[in-house]
Amino acid sequence: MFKKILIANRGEIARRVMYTCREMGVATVAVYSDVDRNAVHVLEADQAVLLGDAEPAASYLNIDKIIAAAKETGAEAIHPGYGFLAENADFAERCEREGLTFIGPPASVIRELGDKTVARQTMIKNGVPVIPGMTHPESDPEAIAREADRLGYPVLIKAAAGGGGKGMRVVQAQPEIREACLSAASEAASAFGSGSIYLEKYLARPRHIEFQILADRYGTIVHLLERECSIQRRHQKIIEETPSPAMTPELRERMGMAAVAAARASGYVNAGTVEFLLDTDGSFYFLEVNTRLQVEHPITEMVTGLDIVRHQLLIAAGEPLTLVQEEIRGRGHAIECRIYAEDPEQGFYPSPGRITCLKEPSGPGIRNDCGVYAGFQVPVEYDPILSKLIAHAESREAAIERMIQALSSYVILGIRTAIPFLIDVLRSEAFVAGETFTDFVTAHFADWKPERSDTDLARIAYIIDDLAGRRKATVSSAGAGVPLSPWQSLGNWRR
Amino acid sequence: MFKKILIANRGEIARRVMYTCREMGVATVAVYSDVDRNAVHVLEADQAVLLGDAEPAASYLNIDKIIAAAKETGAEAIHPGYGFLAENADFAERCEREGLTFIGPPASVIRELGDKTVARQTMIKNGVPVIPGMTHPESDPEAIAREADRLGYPVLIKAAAGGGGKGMRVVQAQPEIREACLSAASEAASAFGSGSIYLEKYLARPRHIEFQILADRYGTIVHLLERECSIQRRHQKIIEETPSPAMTPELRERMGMAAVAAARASGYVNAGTVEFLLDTDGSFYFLEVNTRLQVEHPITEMVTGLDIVRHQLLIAAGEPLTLVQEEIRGRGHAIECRIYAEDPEQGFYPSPGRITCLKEPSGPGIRNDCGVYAGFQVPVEYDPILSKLIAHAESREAAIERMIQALSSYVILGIRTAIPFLIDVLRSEAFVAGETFTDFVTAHFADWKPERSDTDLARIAYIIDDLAGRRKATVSSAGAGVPLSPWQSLGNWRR
Amino acid sequence: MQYRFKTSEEALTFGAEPVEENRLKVATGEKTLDVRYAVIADHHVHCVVEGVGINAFITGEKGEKTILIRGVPYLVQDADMTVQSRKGARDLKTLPREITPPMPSVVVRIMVAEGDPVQQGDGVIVLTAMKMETTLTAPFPGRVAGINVSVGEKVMPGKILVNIEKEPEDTKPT
Amino acid sequence: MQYRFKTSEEALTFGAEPVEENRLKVATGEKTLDVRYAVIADHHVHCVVEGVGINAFITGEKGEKTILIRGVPYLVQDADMTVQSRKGARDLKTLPREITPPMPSVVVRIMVAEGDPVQQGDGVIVLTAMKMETTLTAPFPGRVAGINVSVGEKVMPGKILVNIEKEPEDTKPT
Repeated sequence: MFKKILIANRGEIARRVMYTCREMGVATVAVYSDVDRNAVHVLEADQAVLLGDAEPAASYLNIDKIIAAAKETGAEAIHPGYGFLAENADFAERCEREGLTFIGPPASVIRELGDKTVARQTMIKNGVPVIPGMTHPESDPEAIAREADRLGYPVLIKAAAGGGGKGMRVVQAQPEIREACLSAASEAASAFGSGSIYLEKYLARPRHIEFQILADRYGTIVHLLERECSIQRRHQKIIEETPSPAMTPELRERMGMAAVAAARASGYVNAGTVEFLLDTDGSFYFLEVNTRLQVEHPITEMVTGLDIVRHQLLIAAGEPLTLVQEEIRGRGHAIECRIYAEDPEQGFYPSPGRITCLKEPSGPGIRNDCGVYAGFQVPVEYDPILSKLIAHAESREAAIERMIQALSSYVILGIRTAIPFLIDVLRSEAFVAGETFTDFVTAHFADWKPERSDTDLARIAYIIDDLAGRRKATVSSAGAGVPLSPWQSLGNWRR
Repeated sequence: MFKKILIANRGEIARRVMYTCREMGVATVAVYSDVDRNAVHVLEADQAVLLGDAEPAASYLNIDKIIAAAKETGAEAIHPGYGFLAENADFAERCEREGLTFIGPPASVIRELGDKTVARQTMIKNGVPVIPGMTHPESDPEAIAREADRLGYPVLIKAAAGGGGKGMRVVQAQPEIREACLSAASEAASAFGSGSIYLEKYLARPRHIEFQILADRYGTIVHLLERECSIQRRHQKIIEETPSPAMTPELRERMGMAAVAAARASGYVNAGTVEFLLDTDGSFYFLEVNTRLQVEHPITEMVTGLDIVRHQLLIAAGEPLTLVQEEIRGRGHAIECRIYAEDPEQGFYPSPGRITCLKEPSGPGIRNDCGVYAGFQVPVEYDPILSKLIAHAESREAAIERMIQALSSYVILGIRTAIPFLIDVLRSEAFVAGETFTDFVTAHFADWKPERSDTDLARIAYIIDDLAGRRKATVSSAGAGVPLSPWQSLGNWRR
Repeated sequence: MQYRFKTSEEALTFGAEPVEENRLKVATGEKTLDVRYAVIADHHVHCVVEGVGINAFITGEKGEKTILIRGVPYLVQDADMTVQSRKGARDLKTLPREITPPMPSVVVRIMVAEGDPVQQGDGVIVLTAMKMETTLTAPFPGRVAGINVSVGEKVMPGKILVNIEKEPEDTKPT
Repeated sequence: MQYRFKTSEEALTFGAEPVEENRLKVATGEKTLDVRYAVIADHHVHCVVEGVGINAFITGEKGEKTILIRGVPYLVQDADMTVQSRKGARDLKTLPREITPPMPSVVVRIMVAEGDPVQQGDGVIVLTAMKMETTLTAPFPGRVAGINVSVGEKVMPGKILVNIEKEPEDTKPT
């Protein structure tokens, strides 16, 4: 096993990788940017190396600096986490060249699967069902428009280099297609460094179902059951669960086999996720393979009792998989809610700022993978994820109740989060009934506002706080408590 | 299911019961004493009723006041937690009489099993192996001394009404027996209101192994596997784990059957624990049945994936058990460390005081059932348990590592805890090898002191803190940080 | 003491009478509430209102505080404490005639030109922040009177990006 | 700055030189350490000593603080800051001639009578606190010179329960 590894990421995922490293006796090296000097992943690492400016290109996306940091500290391997360089084939290749173990699949596999159109070709060749659409990237809006006419609207624009909903656009009708192409391409460019996009038929009410894969270097491949991630806003997952309410043992068998086949077809090694769309008629289509540790991996850990990061390290160190497919059984039900710095009352617009108070939920079956702390300034430069709250219980019903209670007791002050929104989603009839399709949020929560039934209690609390008046000025930094809408903020300037 | 229940306890266990109540939509009523006005269980209850003075007799042991509180608030049932009235047959009987559901076994069962000597007779009748010793309580030291001579030293004095090591004494030789009887009897009297004691043959190096039982009103009884609780100090468990390192499937089968037989023999209903001593030669002896929710129940919840408190409520509400013995399988390994306000460098003497800083451990597989918070004054009047830290992982080895990391990151300032002691125990060869016998602490950690290898770092931290000098005076209440030994404290007075 | 709180309509008055230590009588409109309370930590107050316990978590400066109860944030504003830098900020009746970003952002695209007519909700400018693109839309029908930024520019909250002239017939904003 | 810390032997001197913001040069005996640090919270300091990161958690008043590192508490005392109420409290060389409880307790049994000779470690008095019985033992051989409490009495730390006259031949206590 490695003596020391570098974690080329930040926040909750860097911290989560460090937990397992410490348990395995592996020393950890953190990297950080200017604004992350006192970030959790820096505080908890054995060593930390400053990369540079907050700007990702100068820090977490800067391959040269990260490689140099690994050399300087004597790290033997690099764990990329998710996002940033996690699915960057050049980075994986560079690691290999520099004699550093990249904790993930080989560069060639990342490259092949990273290009969604190439991946689609591979899957078609290997008999894995795919969604009708383009098999080659395209940059000319006109060409895409023609293809859209051929496929028939609605269509879905996706970034060829993509992932995580970045650069993704649903286009309902012909007139919108050009603007959508431009905006998708520019978002893709800023997110992945490549603006090439492609088109797929847009399924009306699919479920997003993915299978966790573990593959060693010796051809052993197992899947750790499915995750359903249909609840999304702005095409980004916000609630995930396992098992899927739509899953039957027979379907799980078939989809699991397809997932393993997909991994085998691409010569996959280490942990990965095969994403599918499950249509209402029970047919499923290959979407893409995420060649990284998935944000939502904890729910799989909860129901399988396995530590996926531990297996990532073992596989990367050349150990053979000891897991046997038949022995991998899910138990109970797990749900994850992603807690972002965002304002659900302002179209989920990011809400950075200083966290003035943080009280994490606790209790049986509760896990919170948290990347922030009270007093921490959430930077504007990075993905605004704060933590991932996971609830595990005997049944789906119990897990939902457990999650609602945990969310209700989760205190984050100074910035806004979607917690009240998540509570209402979990309470909704549609969610409880398991009617979770990718259009869930738009279908049921289009212009949601929280029900504010405790306004008088809040005013009473205001009065008590006013009377007590003992709070340190330092932690109630002006306005940190209230995100500004474009309209509201104006007041600051016009009066 | 009940609409509202009263929890006749305090601290972490009251809080833990409330978690499940909230998830089941059951409203909670807390009771509290003067010193617990702002205790966690009061803050988290829907309603709270003041019982009276800190003195247990005036509050948590006061049956009349607790019954009145239940009536006043319209609670339909009472959960007693552990300790206090949990194993008090009169209280259970009173509840029944008052038309309140006691969430535990019937009064008659508590009474029969509560008297350890009667329990021993029942088990003997039903072919459950018991330790050689007295089958009737005795108060006359002389009579006990004669019995001791007959059994042969060493012998073990136990409280007939006992539990939790209170009123328990090992007597190695004849001269000590009288003083031991007196002290055991008086401790028993103060703890259980009855000073009657009895004698058992003392096994040299047994393991303490117990089985968790669930029994419904309709004769269905299952066990939720074993827990090993051999690591004890002052005859009180401090580390528990499951599965037991000494367990084999065959032995588990036999002991599990004996446990179910013991429960059946006593007409048991609800959750309970059958305790055994496992001798080095593989033979096991019935010790006692704890007719309550056990302190260490969480490790069983971790490996079985079941919520024991939920099943307690369901059973108490008259639901039949849906669990099937064959389907109850343990997965992974779970360890619990009890975090008491005690000073391991001063003979584990209680260390009450104000908690000036609290930072709970977190991470995959970590659960901390915590009954305190930063700023809380730990009262001197009650059992000094602060929290129970539980680690669950794929293997015993991984669970040990996980627990060590969690303990190392657990911050409790203002009072002393056994955390450094626990870390060293978990690191010790003997523990890692699974050589866990009830004499573990005396055998391996008789006069333990922590290795203080970071003294210079501590001094550097002192300097930094001194330079920063920003800490609120309020939280560094004089001396709260340092418990006084009898000798050290003297300084305050002699100068 | 008397407190006047802002609401979407006229201010609401609460009267608070200390009864004993950590106990208040709070009067609002017709009802009077018995309130016992304890300050648990800097941002944490536990109160028992008419016998029911509730935890409230509080942040913000005098005059305007955000209070979290059961996971839901409440913005409570004292109508009498006019904190200059925020006063009116929340006054929902005064709506801006210009568009400004809610947080530090970068201009990605400008979707209108000076003089263009816009309908309420029309996309006006596309910003990116924290890797998210968001389109600011016209708060009401009008005409683009001025564009004060260019693509790629970093813009701060309060910076007015685009001026929109309201249409003569006053359309109430939603 | 110079700091003198108490140890079981003579005081130890540390020199601290600020190099830049949040950076110190700390000199002790032969070695000089490069220390970067950040104050994370009231009780939490993160420092990087010679490149290795460590979290320290601190409580206590000036002159005497308890510092928690990797789960182990360290009592650090400034030899120059004499906090009257605690000074000497930790001075392991001065041992008491009397017995006092470490915390509020109740006397359960007195195991000696005035005039009794006691050996080091002999049980002298049994106390109960937090439902635990504990026996206070003689710190050194001697003779019981006086008993100042009775059974059932509530006793506080510092209260001298039993006086023990040291034997002429001075036996070093353990």
